[in-house]
Amino acid sequence: MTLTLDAPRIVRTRALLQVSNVSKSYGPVQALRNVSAHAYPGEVLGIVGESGSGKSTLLRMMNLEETPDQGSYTLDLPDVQGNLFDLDRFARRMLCATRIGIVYQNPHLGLLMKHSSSGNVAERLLVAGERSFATLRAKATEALEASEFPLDRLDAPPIELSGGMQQRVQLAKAIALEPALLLLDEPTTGLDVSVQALVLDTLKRLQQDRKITMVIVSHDLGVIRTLADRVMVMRRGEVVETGLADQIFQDPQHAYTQQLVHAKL
Amino acid sequence: MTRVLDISGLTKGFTLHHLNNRIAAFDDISFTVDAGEFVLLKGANGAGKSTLLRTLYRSYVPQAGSITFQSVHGAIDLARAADVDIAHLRRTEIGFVTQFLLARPRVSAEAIVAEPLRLAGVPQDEALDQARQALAKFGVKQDLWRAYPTTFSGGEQQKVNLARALIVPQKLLMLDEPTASLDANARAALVNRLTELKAQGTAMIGVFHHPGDVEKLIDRVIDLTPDFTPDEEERADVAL
Amino acid sequence: MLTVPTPSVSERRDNQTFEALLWALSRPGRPRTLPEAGDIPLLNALVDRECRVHAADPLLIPAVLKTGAAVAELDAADHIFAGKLRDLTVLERIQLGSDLYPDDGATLVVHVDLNTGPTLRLTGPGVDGNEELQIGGLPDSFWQRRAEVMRYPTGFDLFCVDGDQVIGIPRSTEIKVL
Amino acid sequence: MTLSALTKPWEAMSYGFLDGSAKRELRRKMLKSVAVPGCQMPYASREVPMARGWGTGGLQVSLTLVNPQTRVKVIDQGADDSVNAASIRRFIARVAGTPTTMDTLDADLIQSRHRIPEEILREDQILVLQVPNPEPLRPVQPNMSIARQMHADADYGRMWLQLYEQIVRSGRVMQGASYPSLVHGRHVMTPSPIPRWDVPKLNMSKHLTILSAGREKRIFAVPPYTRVEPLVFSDVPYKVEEHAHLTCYRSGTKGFFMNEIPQDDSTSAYEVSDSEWGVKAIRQRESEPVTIGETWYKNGEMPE
Amino acid sequence: MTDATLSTLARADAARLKHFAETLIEPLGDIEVVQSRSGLVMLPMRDTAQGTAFHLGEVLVSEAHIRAQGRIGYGMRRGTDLEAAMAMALVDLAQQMGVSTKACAAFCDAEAAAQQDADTQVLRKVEATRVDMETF
Amino acid sequence: MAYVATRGGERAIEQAERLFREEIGPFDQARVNEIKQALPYLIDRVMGEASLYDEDLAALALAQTGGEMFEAVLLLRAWRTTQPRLTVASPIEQDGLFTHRRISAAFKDIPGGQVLGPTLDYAHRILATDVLGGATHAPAPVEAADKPAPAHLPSVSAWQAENDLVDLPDPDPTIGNDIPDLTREPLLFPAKRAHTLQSLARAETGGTLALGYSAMRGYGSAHPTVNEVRLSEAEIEVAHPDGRKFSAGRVKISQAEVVDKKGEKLSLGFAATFGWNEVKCISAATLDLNSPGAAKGAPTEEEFFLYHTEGVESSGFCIHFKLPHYVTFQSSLDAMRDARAKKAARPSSSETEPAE
Repeated sequence: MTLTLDAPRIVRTRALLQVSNVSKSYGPVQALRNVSAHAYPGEVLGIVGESGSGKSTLLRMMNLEETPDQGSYTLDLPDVQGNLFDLDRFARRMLCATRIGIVYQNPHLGLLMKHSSSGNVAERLLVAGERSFATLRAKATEALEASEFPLDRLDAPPIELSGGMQQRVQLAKAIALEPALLLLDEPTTGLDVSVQALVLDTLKRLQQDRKITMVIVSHDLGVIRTLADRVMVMRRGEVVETGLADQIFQDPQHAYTQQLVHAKL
Repeated sequence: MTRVLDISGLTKGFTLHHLNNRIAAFDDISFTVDAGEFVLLKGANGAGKSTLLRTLYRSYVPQAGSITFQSVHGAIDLARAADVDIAHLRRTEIGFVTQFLLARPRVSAEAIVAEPLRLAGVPQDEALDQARQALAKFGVKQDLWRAYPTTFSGGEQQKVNLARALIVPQKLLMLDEPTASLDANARAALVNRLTELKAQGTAMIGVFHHPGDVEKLIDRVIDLTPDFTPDEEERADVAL
Repeated sequence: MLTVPTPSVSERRDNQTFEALLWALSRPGRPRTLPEAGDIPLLNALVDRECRVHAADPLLIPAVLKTGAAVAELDAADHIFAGKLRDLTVLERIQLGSDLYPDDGATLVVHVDLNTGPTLRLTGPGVDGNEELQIGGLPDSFWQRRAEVMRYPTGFDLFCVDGDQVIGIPRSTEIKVL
Repeated sequence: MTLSALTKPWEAMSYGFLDGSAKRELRRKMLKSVAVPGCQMPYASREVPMARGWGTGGLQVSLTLVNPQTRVKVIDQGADDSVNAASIRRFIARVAGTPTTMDTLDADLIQSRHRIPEEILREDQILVLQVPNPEPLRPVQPNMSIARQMHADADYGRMWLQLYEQIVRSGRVMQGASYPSLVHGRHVMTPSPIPRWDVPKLNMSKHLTILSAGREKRIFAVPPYTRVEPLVFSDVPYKVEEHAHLTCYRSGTKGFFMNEIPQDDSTSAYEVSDSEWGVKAIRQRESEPVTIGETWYKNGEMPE
Repeated sequence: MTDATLSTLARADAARLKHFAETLIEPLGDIEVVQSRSGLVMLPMRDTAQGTAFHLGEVLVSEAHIRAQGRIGYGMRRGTDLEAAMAMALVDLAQQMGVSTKACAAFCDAEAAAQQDADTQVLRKVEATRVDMETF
Repeated sequence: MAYVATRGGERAIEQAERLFREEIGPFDQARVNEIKQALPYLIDRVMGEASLYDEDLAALALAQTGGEMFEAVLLLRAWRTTQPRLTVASPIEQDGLFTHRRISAAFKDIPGGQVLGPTLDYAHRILATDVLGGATHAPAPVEAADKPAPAHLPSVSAWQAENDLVDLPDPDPTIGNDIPDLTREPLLFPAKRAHTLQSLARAETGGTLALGYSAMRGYGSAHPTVNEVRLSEAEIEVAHPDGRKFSAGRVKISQAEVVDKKGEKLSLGFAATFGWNEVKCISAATLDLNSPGAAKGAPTEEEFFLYHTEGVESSGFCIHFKLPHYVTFQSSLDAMRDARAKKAARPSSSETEPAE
């Protein structure tokens, strides 16, 4: 009932991230069914949907932690070619280590809780081959500072930090190597509302300062509304609707999106 | 005059799935707007004025018709343009002004005003400089420039909002009741800024509760009555 | 409580064979002398009922069975006695192990003619600088194909046998044909 | 003819204690560990008449390698006369009839716990190191299956991170013995708990080193002429123990790894850890005929 | 199906078995001893939960393997009594070669009866520990 | 020789062993026989943990070590290494067991009945102190029933399967040399089920109980009910060179099956061992029942319990800490002293302050 959209005519740059026709089953459960997604350089793509909608599975695929049964994934970056799902473990690890950053909802997944915060950030640089202690220290400090992490806690282990601070360490780790793509999996879920706002603000700032392409997955529409340029709505492993963020929130087309938006409003 | 916008057969309605209901907003609207032209939308409360503005901005998706916009990249139909193109045009050529500021914690007034300039590629210092000038024009006191608007009164927030919304000269500007509850000084500043923009060739389409505020700017009035209205209250939120 | 046992003849032979093999594999390209010529000493020193063996020469099969090992196809064998190689089939089908278990890569025993054929330059662990030698009797492009099929640390390990002389070439050795 | 004449006498054990299949498995795994230097190869590891952790891994390798001509030296903590070394030496001689020696230069096979002798080993010698914990990743990843995957991936970020953490917390790398080292540029190994002093002796050495952990059932090797590089930051150099300036109070020798002997007056005396080296030094001092080999360290320095 | 005679011999009283077997050596003539040793038998069991066969452990046995005129006599019994295993092999060989057939049969029958009797004694005691569940 | 290094080690170890043996005194066949007859359950435990079945050798090992269990088990395990493996017997099947005891906690009565067999479960645990006063404790004779019990009893799970309460497995066709063998192959994870069960069969009783108990108390996800516990004798079925199958004798074994009642059907955990040792089997079966899906590092995770119930390895590692460690200790001391010196020489800054 709505008009079909044209192909881009003004913006001719290629999408940085392109996931095409991805499907994945776990036994009898189809987690993803023919899902496609893209994000342009510097764009923030929000993915919303209830738990079990497949949004986190999709994000894990973008982080090459999972491989779909079919479908392709490309990143438009120098030296990165072909379907990334075809890469072997080695190539995947190096790509993730150098070009993709991720912030998990559960900091235990992304952090070594008993190592120093700076060390957590340094680990990423170490994996990418940095071998100078002074450089590691300097770059880790810089990334933590950019994530608005208090530098007097530089070597405190995350286990001693608040949830908000832990997310900042994850964020610093994710951006330490200036990734081309930053993936955020429910980055503020479980945080106090006031802390949530601060973390979101840091993310927004980073996005604007560094023009990082981001994909953010959340069931919290407020988070998506604050950060996303474009929104993809998922349900039961399928994409039901995509559109500009304000359009999705103001004029949702699909019954499920309406239900989601109205429930929130 | 140079044509900026050519609207033809534009139709919009809302399907409310949970009510199993379809509500028409407007049907088969056609008109054009030229550069430097100011068009006032008129109609009874809820006649679809705001809906039309948002459809032109693509916060709402039209169901039929075309919105041909003369971009610097050539003519493009906003009803069908790809999301990425719309996003690009919003950063560079098409503006939308409301009375609401979407303030963000820990972002100063001057930074929030400078943001559209920065997104359009203006260097930080220059953008801040222009932002301060705009804030001054709208009567925001200097000691508030570096403060966070989240703590401001409604009126002050609105001034910051206008300064921000109007800082980048756009080719096409939608105005959705920007003067509501604005004090006289700020209203004057707004009219001044709109006059400036109009002189620079910005085409404007506006909805005003008190059209008298902008009377001198109006070139043409389009009456949308007696179209049926959707429930405006339910979708009062507006994009950045 | 007990007297010192003495090694039996076979015990002594297996021990000597292994000493030669270990020495040879630790010094790629440098020949070592086996206590007896041919495949049999290698078979007896290394193989038992826990192994799967492929023998190209049917005359070797009774000896394989005597060790208790199972006779296997090329791609299922952990020890391959390929004899004189006529083509490169063995390189296409040989088990190379995995990054997780590089030890699943097979051990390949081939018959060669030392001191004839192309000159090879060996580098890698066990080689002090580089080692040059001639190994003849292998199909053309054997060394090139070897390099292509292996990705360290996966790969296979090679013993080249010429009479009672053996040369060990582990997967870690890089070979340049001069 | 009687029943007892038909029946063979009951045989106590095979040569070298291990039965044939145990030896064959060890041979196969030794070859694979030479082929992939520094990579831990799983093996069955038989039970031998010694408690796990007391050198059963090293012992199985030695028992597989020896023949009645193999001259065996066994050291523990550098000493031939330490109780455990004496026990193992006695056991090998008892089940394999091997000659034994304490002189590093005379030995064909040296089984050692925690030390590498100070005299340079030759091409024809094999060093067997007993290893309690073969997994360098254990401090950062106690789960062995995950650790194995990390080796497969050459995923050693955590290993480096451990060094980073030590510098951050203590101002220096605190790793004492078992210094993690990269072998042939691919696998990180823990070179048994030898002191940092001994790790450079493994790099591009002439001899073959076989490392075996009986309890953990892993075997790995450093072939001759193989790169063994301790993990270090480019701007924080590798440091061996500061023993170069210490003098052995018994033998007077200097520039080697020392044992610290606490004294009654709360000071310390030092005694050279390589006991046979100390014995040779004393014999030389007393003008006895003694052959002294080249040492890895010269005046307390490891030449480049 | 298991061979009852061999099973009986494997459990037969060692002293009686050896004593009886001594009488067979003369009549059997030339005997080649192929194997006489102790060793281990892996004893697997089937898990009732998933059906997996796994090794419970090893049982120490003695083995005797003898040959005469192309026939194989074989003995395997628990324990280190190599002579008892040899005795079992001799009885087995004698039965195959038709040597002292009646005596062999009588010996085996007597041993089987003794074993059966012993089992019955055990099971009568076991039966005494059965709980009567019909309590009301 | 002008200089003789102190070679105290050799003499000391010799004398130390003598000192230990002096306390035990001489032992002979009579003592071995006495141990075998008087302590059958201890013999069973040694045989089970050594996974070597021979009462005489087990009794000898106990005599030789003065009853030091870990040493006795190690002696037997090590001795195994010298013996050739002759063959692999046919797998023991439950319905062929010569059963002495078979009970189930899941039902009041079961097909074949509740047969208590030999047990102290209901005994009053009162020390027979009058024996110390010179009395002889003579056990009252069993009043044997007129009829023998059936030698073979049906399994409880077979009845449950007929009633669709449990899925009975398809029998694993693996036999002989193809059955995975932990003593010849390294234990790798995820472990083959055959390795898991074999490892539990030879596990150390106390360690297995400790970890099993942790699962029973609530650190496991499933609460066990004893479906069936059996003490029995199994035939060692081997083959004559001419192919005839026969039993080379009987060995005592125990087995336990525990059951979890969550889900649509019952799920089973299983364990068995040489000798009669119910506590170990119930504990091990509980670990088996709880291992699927257990978290990494949890006591019910297979890697955790298999590594930590291996008595020879754990006891060996424990006592190896008595060995001199002065070289590694020296190496650490050097680092520690240097770090302290560095710290003293440097004003403390927040950047390098220890984080804890």
